[in-house]
Amino acid sequence: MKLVTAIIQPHRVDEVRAALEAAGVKGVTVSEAAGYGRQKGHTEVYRGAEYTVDLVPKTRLEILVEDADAASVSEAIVAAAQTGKIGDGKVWTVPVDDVARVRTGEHGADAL
Amino acid sequence: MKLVTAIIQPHRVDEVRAALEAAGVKGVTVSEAAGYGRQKGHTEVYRGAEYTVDLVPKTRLEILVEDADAASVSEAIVAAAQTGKIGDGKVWTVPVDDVARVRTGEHGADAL
Amino acid sequence: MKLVTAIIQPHRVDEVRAALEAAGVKGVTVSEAAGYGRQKGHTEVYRGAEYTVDLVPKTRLEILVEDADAASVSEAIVAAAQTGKIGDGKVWTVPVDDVARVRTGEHGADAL
Amino acid sequence: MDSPNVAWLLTAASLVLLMTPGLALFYGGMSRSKSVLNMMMMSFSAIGVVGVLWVLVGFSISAGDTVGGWFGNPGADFGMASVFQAGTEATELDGSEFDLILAAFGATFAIITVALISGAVADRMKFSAWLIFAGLWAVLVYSPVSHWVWGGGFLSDDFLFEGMTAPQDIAGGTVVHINAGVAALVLCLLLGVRKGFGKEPFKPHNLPFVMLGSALLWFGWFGFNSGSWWEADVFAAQIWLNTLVAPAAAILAWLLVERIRDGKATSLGAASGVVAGLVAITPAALSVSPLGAIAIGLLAGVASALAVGLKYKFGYDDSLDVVGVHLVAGLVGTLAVGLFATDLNAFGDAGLFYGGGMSLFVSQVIAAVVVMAYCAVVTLVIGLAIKYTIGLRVSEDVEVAGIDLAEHGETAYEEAK
Amino acid sequence: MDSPNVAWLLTAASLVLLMTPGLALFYGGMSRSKSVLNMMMMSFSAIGVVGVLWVLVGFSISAGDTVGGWFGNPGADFGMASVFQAGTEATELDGSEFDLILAAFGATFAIITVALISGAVADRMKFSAWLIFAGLWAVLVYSPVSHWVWGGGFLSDDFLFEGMTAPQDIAGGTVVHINAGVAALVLCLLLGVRKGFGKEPFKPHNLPFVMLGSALLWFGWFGFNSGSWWEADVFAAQIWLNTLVAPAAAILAWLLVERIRDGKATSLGAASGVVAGLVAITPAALSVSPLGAIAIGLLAGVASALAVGLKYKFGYDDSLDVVGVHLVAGLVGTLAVGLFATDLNAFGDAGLFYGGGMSLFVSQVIAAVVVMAYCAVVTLVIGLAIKYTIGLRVSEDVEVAGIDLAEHGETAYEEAK
Amino acid sequence: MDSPNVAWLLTAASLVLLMTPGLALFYGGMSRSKSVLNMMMMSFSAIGVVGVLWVLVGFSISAGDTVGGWFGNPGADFGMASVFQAGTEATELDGSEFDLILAAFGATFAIITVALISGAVADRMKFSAWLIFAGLWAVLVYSPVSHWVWGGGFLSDDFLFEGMTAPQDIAGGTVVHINAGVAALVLCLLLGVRKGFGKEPFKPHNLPFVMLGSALLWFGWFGFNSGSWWEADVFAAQIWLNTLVAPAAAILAWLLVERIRDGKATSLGAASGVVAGLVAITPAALSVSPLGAIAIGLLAGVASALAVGLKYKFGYDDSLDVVGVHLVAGLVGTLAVGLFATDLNAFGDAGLFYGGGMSLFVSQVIAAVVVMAYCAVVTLVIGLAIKYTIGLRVSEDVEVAGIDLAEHGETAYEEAK
Ligand SMILES: Nc1ncnc2c1ncn2[C@@H]1O[C@H](COP(=O)(O)OP(=O)(O)O)[C@@H](O)[C@H]1O
Ligand SMILES: Nc1ncnc2c1ncn2[C@@H]1O[C@H](COP(=O)(O)OP(=O)(O)O)[C@@H](O)[C@H]1O
Ligand SMILES: Nc1ncnc2c1ncn2[C@@H]1O[C@H](COP(=O)(O)OP(=O)(O)O)[C@@H](O)[C@H]1O
Repeated sequence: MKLVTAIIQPHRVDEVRAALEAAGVKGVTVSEAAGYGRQKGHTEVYRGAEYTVDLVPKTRLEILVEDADAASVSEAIVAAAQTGKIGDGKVWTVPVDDVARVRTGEHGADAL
Repeated sequence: MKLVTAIIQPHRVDEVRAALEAAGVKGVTVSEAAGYGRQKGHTEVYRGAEYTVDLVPKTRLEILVEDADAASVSEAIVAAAQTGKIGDGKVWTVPVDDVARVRTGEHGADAL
Repeated sequence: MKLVTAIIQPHRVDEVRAALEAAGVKGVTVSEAAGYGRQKGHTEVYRGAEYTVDLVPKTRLEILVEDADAASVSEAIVAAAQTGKIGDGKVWTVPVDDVARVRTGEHGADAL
Repeated sequence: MDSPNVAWLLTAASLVLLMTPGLALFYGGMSRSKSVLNMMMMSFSAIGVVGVLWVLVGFSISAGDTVGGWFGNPGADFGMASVFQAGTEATELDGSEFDLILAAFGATFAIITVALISGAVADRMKFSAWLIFAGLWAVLVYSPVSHWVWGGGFLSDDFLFEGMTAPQDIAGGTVVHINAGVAALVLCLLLGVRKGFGKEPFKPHNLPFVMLGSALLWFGWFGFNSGSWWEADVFAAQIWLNTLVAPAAAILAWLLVERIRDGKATSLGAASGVVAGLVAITPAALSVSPLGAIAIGLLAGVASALAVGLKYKFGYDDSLDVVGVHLVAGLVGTLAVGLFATDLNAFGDAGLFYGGGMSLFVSQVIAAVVVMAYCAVVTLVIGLAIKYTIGLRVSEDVEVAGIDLAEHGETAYEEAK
Repeated sequence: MDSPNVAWLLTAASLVLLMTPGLALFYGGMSRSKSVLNMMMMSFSAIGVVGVLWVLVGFSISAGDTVGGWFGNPGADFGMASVFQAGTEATELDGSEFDLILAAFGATFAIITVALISGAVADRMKFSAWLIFAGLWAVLVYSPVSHWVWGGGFLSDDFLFEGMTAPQDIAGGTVVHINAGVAALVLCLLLGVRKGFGKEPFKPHNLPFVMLGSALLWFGWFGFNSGSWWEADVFAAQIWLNTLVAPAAAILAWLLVERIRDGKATSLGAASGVVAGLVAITPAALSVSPLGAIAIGLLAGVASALAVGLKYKFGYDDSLDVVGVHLVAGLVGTLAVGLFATDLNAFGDAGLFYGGGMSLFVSQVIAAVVVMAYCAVVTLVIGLAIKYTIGLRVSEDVEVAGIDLAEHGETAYEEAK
Repeated sequence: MDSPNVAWLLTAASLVLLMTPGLALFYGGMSRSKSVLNMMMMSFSAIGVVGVLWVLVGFSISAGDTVGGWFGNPGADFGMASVFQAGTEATELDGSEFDLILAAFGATFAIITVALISGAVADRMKFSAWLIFAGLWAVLVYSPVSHWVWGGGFLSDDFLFEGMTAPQDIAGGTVVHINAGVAALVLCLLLGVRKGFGKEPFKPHNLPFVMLGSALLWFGWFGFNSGSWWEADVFAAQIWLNTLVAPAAAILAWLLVERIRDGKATSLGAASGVVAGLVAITPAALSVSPLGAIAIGLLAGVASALAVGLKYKFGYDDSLDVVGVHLVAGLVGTLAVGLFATDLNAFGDAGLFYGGGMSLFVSQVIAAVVVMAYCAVVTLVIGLAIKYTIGLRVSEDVEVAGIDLAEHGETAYEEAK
């Protein structure tokens, strides 16, 4: 099994979720993050002095998938999250040894 | 080494922590998350119009363990977090190449 | 490719970021976490009764790097985040199958 | 003016000034966290812009010698010079004092009326456009309309109502609430809907702020309504009591509508009920008995609770329900005077249910319609003028990222570090 | 009533009304973030329910012609019809006016007393059960007890204290605080403890709200205490000064207890000290000197700071310490009058330390005990009646997930999006 | 004192007391979330410490029989015993009443002045050191200086200004704002800068709190300024109006400076503008016309908006800009009286622009300089004494982890669980 992790623009979450549903993914875990990268942050002025805020808010999605689906799920996310502007984010895939569903104790593909 | 990640119901954190301690785990990293899945969210009414909130709050636990402990730690979490209701969450295990302890720079099992 | 994850003290973020830039890392994803471990939390008194708060706030950094850079990036983080006090945190490295840049759809090292 | 009345009016004026920051909190809590500052700034800047303009010309337009009933001569008391001089030169308590505290009191009404409008334009109006709008509207709409109703102008019995039953509006159902409600409707139509309108709920980011804001409004409203009688006597007490029980009843009514329609009674509903009840009792507080006030509160609570959903049906983005609450409950209150005004009423004429026949009701309708018509036309002209010069609206990018950062360079909340 | 007194009472009544939303914030900040709205809604709905009921029958039960000293005839002034008519028909300032502003003032006391109780039932009481409880308790407990103490009823020198030293209670140590504190204790015993009680700290989710809430309470309390004298004169000034220094001293006392016992002086302690000091000076403010007020503040601060821990010992879940603060400090203040009342006292009788002997103290004890007994019994009956019909408590699932979502369909805070 | 004036002063004193919690919110919102409670606790504890000390000796030092013009005899009215006795024994309205309400009113001024200082020492002062500082400063600096200006002491025309034009300071430009501003400067120099000063922005963690805090300050300030005239008459009305329009103008001025210099007009700027305008009009409100008030508001807004940046240049960590706002705007207002005081002025002498020549201006300068010098010296002595005994500052570890947890054992906000 694989774990696909995506860091995307917060305002693309709904589009990505829709794409994942279309791709047959049944569950997703979502969390807040922030990133540095090519995308520049913004400057704020406080009491006449300027400061740069370079952490940009992002959303992290984590999706457990069967090996065979990893590539297509990853592509689906890229397609749905893309705006073409710097800062659109990253999607990466990591190998997973095992997955368990807490409710039932099932393992492997059944646990997804 | 392995990284065991668990997505559980927020109100089961204390039970899981106790189980981990019993299993000899010395450290855990905890963060907030939210999930979609089989579990349905709730509907909210705002100004007479209904909206579905389908992200359900979850807690993420990350535990670095030696290879040999991965399965038992994972089972301990499942046992402690289980309520039997939909939405209890997932536990997965990922291979880890290397771990370092920041304070000392130690590597490998010594760093846990 | 590798994913280097670091759990560090929140007030060392700026130092670590500087070290990563020096090491040629171009992007980082940051999120909030909290940890249990050897480091003790603090006690709070509420209405005359004492409670222990043992979750300590931490910051998580995630950095995707080429295989060859994993060790040096990990060392750079350890060096920059170290204060020598208990609770400085952990850095671990996980193998990554694939990375994509959302903006362009590029894969692999180009996507970093 | 007598010293006890001055004592009360100093208090009342302070209370009314507090309403505008209270409104800022009420509206700010209802906004999303990325636009709360801009929302609050529309109220704070209204205090700045309208406060200064009131001293310069607003007071004179509102209370100066009438120019054919249409407006007071703006030059008559530029900078409040004569009211100030007359007041401070008086060596003993006489009529001149009256003017200075009342002139000050009037400023707070002008300010809050302008600020009320801002709820309809959340998240998307240029701050510069707002500042200009606020100033022009205060001078061209609020000041003349207050002259008509309270300055012996067009809507007094010297002019339109000569020989008719004079309309009753103790504290500004027409001048303040109907006026602001109509302006809100026109302005949000000119601005267009927000990205996501009707799809996303745009839920309040901080409901305790909304509740606290509604409480500060209520607290201030006692000064607003009871202060409008200018004397600390039994009629002020009557107004006070009605200003307590009408919103109390409106809370219950709003929660009941929600309970029946949606299954749950919400805190947003309670806070909105407070405001709807306050708006409705504003014109009526001196005209009705406590039981009449309860009836008006119940009517307003039901009417506004139902009305706030209309924007989704008709597609105007009255973001924080200025139309649904201020226009609707303002009309409910203004018209209800024609029904519930008692024969013990300090104004004189009773309403339909107290044996006064239809004539008061008809006058109330006429006053409401005149104000609505004038306000709609002039607001439209001001809004269009701004739209086609500097523009009314920020870009979509700014709207998505949050107007606070783009227009004010700030974010409302800073995480722990 | 004289115009200056009306001026002050209009203000005082406004101040007291603000106390209930202030309390909502004080209690709301102490709640967890998943139940803050429900907590605030208990206060807001108390304004709705009790405000309307006061006009209908509460005022009449409290101030109407006495029925054997037990309560005023509820039909005597249903809907406040006669007090309204008498007031508005008066053409000059006379006694009738007195009634209308005081009738209005009284409503705000009934409201806050009911709202105070809600702190004991945080996180777990059905909203529908609360609404019914609030209405019944206001009519069956608050209104008669206020009749006994302030309406010339059972606890006046026409009845129980005939021929004895009359108890002194300027602003409601018995009627408001002891009364609410006992009701809180009974109700939380009926409800049972929250899941996790004694194990989890249930810490306040927003301490700045708690502090701001305590400040709004203090601000309003000046109207509560000084307004209860009904005249704007030197005695009102005395009350005002005592209402300043008793809580000031109580802050210091509470912080000192914490410093000694726990090592740290907390902001929750400071805010709680404010309220404890205010509660204790409520019955005493007209009876004691500023130095007496400081002494009472210190006593109340120490007593309540120690008392809030008792719930863990005895196992009653008085969630936000209504018993520890209102009942305990209410008793401290009520009894302290018997000790510290000076011989310059407008009521007449001095306390033990000022040469008045024990008789005033004894009367204070009797008044407190009578109110406690009546309140305990009637609250128990009301509570049991609700428990065995619609039920008092939400399910455990709702408690864990948060009562705001289940009962009101809302969450207090919305993250940035 | 007449009953109407008592009615107004009861209100005014309540309003001024509210200013201190308002300030707590204003400052608390500007702090980081890990130190908001400590910041608010400095204000709350000031109420406790100074409130009690005022009753014990402060009032007597301020208003007691003068000892050579330097201070009132602290034993003259220890515990306010005689003012209390004189007041309550009076059977009719006479001068004695006057004293009790004014003595109470005075307490609120002492409290807020001390609390103002705390903004300069955010995040790093030991709480115990603050408590001691607050008490000593109230007794050794505030009380004597208020005696000089308002108690017929050194800065009255019985002493320094004998035969000269008396300085005009209706509500405390010198006693309150210049005094607090200088103390803030001295104390923050003694404490040293915070870790990260000049590198990190230390941004406000909750700007809605800052705005609400500024609004509560403004609301309370009406009592502060208008109450200082002691009578509810036309001059109180004049003060009220000026207290409205000066801050209104200052908001506009501050926003304009920001717009020009930084490109964006901020909410922090608007809230700061409110305070700067209020500070500047404090000494001037009875001396100037509404147009004069607008001018002073504009000047203060510009001056303070520019001055808040100076700390980065000169390297003193005036954390929340007490110097930039209170000292600078306090000086602007105090000196502006010498220019803008009209000839209709209740004090008598006109300023330079109204034909009064330079003499009033000179007196204003002298009064300001004397207060600054005395305050600087005595604050330095107090500060050094604490520094070299128990120490002024927490450890760097505490500063980094957050002073709330270390000094109060609390965190302001609790996440949902
Ligand atoms: N090497 C990296 N490791 C982890 N996260 C990264 C890395 N580079 C970028 N990111 C994440 O991706 C986000 C977008 O990256 P950025 O370089 O700004 O734009 P783009 O991916 O469009 O070139 C960053 O905000 C960060 O969260
Ligand atoms: N494929 C998945 N990948 C990542 N997280 C998942 C996945 N499926 C479920 N989850 C997480 O597990 C939680 C519980 O899943 P859900 O399907 O609701 O219940 P259950 O696991 O009991 O069947 C979700 O809220 C989500 O956080
Ligand atoms: N086994 C583990 N798995 C995951 N995270 C861990 C583990 N042990 C420690 N941590 C994280 O590292 C942090 C520091 O660990 P701790 O034991 O307190 O100090 P140190 O690493 O200096 O010995 C913890 O707060 C936790 O977030």
